[in-house]
Amino acid sequence: MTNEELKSKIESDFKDKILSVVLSGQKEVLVTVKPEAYIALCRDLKTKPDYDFQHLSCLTAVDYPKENKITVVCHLWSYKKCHQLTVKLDVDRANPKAPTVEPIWKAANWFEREVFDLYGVVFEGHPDLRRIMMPEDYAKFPLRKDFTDDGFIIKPN
Amino acid sequence: MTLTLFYILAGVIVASALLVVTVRNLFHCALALAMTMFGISGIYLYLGWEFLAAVQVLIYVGAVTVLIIFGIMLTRRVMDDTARVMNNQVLISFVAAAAVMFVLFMVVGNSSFQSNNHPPEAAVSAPVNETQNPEPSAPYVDEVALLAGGLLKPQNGFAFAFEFVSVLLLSALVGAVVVARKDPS
Amino acid sequence: MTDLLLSQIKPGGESPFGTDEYVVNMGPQHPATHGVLRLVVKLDGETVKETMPVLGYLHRSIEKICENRTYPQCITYTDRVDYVSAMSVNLAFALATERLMGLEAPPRAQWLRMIFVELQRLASHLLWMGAFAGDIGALTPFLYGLRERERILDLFEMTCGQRLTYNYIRIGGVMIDILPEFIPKCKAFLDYFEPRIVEYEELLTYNPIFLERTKGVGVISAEVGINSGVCGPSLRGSGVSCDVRKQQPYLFYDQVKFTECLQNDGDCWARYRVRMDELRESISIVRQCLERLEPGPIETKLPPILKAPPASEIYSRIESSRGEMGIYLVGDGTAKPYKAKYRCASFSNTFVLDQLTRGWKVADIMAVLGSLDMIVPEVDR
Amino acid sequence: MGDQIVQWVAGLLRQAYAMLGLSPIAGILDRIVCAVAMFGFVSVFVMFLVWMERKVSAHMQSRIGPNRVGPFGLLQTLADAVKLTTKEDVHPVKRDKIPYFIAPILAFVATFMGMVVVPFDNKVVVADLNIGVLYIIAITSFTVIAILSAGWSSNNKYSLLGGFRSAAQIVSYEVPLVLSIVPIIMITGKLNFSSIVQYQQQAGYWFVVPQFVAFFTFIASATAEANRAPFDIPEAESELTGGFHTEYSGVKFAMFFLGEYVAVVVSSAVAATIFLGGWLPLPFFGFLHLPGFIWFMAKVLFIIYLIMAFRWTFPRLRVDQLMDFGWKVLIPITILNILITGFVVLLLGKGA
Repeated sequence: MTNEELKSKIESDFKDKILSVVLSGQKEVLVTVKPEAYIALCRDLKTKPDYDFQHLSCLTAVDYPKENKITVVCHLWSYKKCHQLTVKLDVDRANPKAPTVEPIWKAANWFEREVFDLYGVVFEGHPDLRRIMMPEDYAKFPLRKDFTDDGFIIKPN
Repeated sequence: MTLTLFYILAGVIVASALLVVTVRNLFHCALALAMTMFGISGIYLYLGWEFLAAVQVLIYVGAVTVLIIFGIMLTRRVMDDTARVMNNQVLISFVAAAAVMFVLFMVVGNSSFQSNNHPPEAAVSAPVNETQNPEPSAPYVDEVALLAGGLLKPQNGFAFAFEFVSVLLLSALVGAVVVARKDPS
Repeated sequence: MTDLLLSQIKPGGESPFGTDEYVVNMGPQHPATHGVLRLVVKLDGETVKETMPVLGYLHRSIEKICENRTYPQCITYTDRVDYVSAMSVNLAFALATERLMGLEAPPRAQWLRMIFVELQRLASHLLWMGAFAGDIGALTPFLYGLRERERILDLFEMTCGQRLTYNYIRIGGVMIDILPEFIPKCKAFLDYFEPRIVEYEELLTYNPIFLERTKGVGVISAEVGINSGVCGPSLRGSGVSCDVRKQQPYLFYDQVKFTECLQNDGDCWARYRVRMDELRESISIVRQCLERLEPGPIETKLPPILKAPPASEIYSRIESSRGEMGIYLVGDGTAKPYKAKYRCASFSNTFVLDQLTRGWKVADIMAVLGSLDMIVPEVDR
Repeated sequence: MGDQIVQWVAGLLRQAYAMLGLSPIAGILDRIVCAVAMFGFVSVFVMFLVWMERKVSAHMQSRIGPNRVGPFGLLQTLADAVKLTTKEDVHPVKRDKIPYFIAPILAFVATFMGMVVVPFDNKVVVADLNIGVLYIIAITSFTVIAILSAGWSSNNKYSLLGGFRSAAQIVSYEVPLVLSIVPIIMITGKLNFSSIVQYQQQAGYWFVVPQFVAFFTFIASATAEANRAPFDIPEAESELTGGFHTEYSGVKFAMFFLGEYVAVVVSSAVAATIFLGGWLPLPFFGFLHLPGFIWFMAKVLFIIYLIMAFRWTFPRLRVDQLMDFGWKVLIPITILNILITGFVVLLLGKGA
């Protein structure tokens, strides 16, 4: 299945679950999902044989302070069908909460912990949501764009 | 000279035995016990029973004490030295100890001791080493053979007891294996 | 008495005599954790009840640093993400940036990249073999591995002047062309190296104690492996075809002949075999690349300031020595990446450690950890 | 030839005693001189062994090994010893002082005492005990207590685990160790090392020929007794960092270290004596007329080389595999060997 076919198939199959699906300039399929349908979509993507996204290659987040959102990004891969998909979920920046995909892909466990640690996104239902990189008593979220660690960061000119 | 040696050994034994029952740290107790056992083997050596001394070290120091230390380390917290020396059974145990001591004294008093230097029916053989023992050595006694003869010769009457004990040990071994074995399911 | 005791033994094999947990901190300084990984291990006697990796001792926030550097500057940091296989990470970032910008490196640069990445794979696997054997208690293979690795590093040094952090593969090409004597030296090395693999195998592969320690230990089933995000040679040990070079070919991997090494058992020994087989495959790839190498430019002309197109993003994957290496780049029209995420093989491979070691002995933690080929800076970044 | 040297040395000593007016206590002085000489010899020999181990490992790993200090790096161990002895003695604050202090000494002394009964040549032995074999087994069992004390008193979890492992291992492997000597005792009817060698001389064969099974089980269990790889799980540096001697440094560590090597020497000496004919010359090489102790040392070095080669070839066994090997492989084999030997001895009418 080429990426164009994948895009149109997702468009028709999950019309009610997604906000948008685009083909990026680099020919990657980017799906923005409705928050309430996030888990259902992920489960379908994994279990439906047409998609077969068994492998959660990467889960991370991007901070957009201007749009007041943090986007949780999942990169999926299918070992059998050899296609790639990016699933995006926008969460509120002031109160970032997202459902966990840990029950679907166990690999998400540490990825979500990392996102929680560095962006402060709380994954509801995650079995072990602790800081993973930073010390446990650390209060800030270093990868947010407005992060400052007073006096510690020397900005390059 | 030799008597001094005996008194030193006896002193070590008594002192370490006292330590065993008084020290609060169980691990130190076990070490003191090893010391006691080692002292006793020294006494055997002093009496000329090399075999017995070696067996004493092998079994009591090398095996029994190690087992005890093992047990202590498995059951008690590391570096926890709050073992109680006294408890409410102190009176009973004192009575029991006194009774044992009385029996031992009776036995000891009635026994006629013979040291290895004057063996009763020694299997005396020629000394192996002439150059290494400059002083005139006692006649070489194959004490292992002596011991074995004493234990196993039918006319001494210990053969049955010996075999009985070995069967007992075997059954203990089998029992230990059965207890230690995990349920196959 | 015996019946009484036996009746109290629960079916799970727990004895009626209660035992306490014994919590041991392995690391952050420990000979077997390959750096500053910390494992909090709960033991019942010698048996592992739980292994909790505690990460972050090498966390340098490279992703945050990259957000404050221009794209070419970032390449320098990629060397530090995986210092044992720095070429692969160089390549991953350069490829991702090129895809983001819509650039393509000239063919000679692509062939050179393949040569160096495959040589790097050899070097990395050799170091891994030594470290793995050392974790199990055999110290000799480590020296053997390093002996050959030195020769590979000599080749690298000859080309780019560095032995550990190369900064060689750049956006749009490579740093510098190879010297004329590189090709004969590289061929000589390959000819010397190929028989050595037999030597390692004689020393290790069918060594009865090695077999005893690795066969059936730390088995990853294919389902668990895929679900837990295990990747690279560790997953190929479970028989899952997951080589990015085959599945999503980059550079000229679709033009060279090589087979994907697979084993089916999923235990430490299978992972070991996969990597040993990959040594041979890499040699064959390098040979083919040397054949195909033709004169030409080694770099595309880049604009003075490399700017990403606005609102673009790319998730680009390569097969690094340790497995799938993904780079997620988000551009915002400036010269600096808006977001740079490194998806490292070690990170997801370390995650399965707890599942693999439960119920095994302390010594198996080392065997499993070693067989997963984790590098701490890749986990923490 | 060996005893001639001894006689000569003894004569010199007599003269020295007479000069110093110490002749009345010559017997005691003799013993002291013997003990000191043995101590000195074994210490130097062990230093040589450390050098040898490094050279052997270097050879196996295609390296050069120590080559800076002295000719061929021979003085490297001396330099290491100087470094270790002048090092600051770092110790844990919450250690258990007395066992912590005693443990290295005990480990060191107990193994050293084993060397006393090994004959280097005909009639060249510090103490020719009638029960030499038993004595060595008994005295080396002290190391268990030393290692347990070290592991326990260091107040370190790795040390404690190492101590446990070591105790379990030594107690388990002592059984096959003893059982593999038993057939020899059954054949010769002697517990005395010199007598065992003399028996081999008279019989015209070494016990390694009829008892090769016992020889291999003995080497395996002796390696385990000395905590050497592939049985070095008590100190397994990749698992327990250093096992029972994690918290020891400086001289105390050196004592454990030396103790381990002396244990190797003792086991090799015992194996050389009871299986390889001690001071007897190699068959067909008797014409060389070398002194017995040269033959003896050559045999000891051969066995030590074997043990070193094991260490640098094999990975380490896991703790349960180690126990399995001891209890399920070595012990049944040795018991079977005893049984067969017993039958043969009965049939042939050999023995005491």
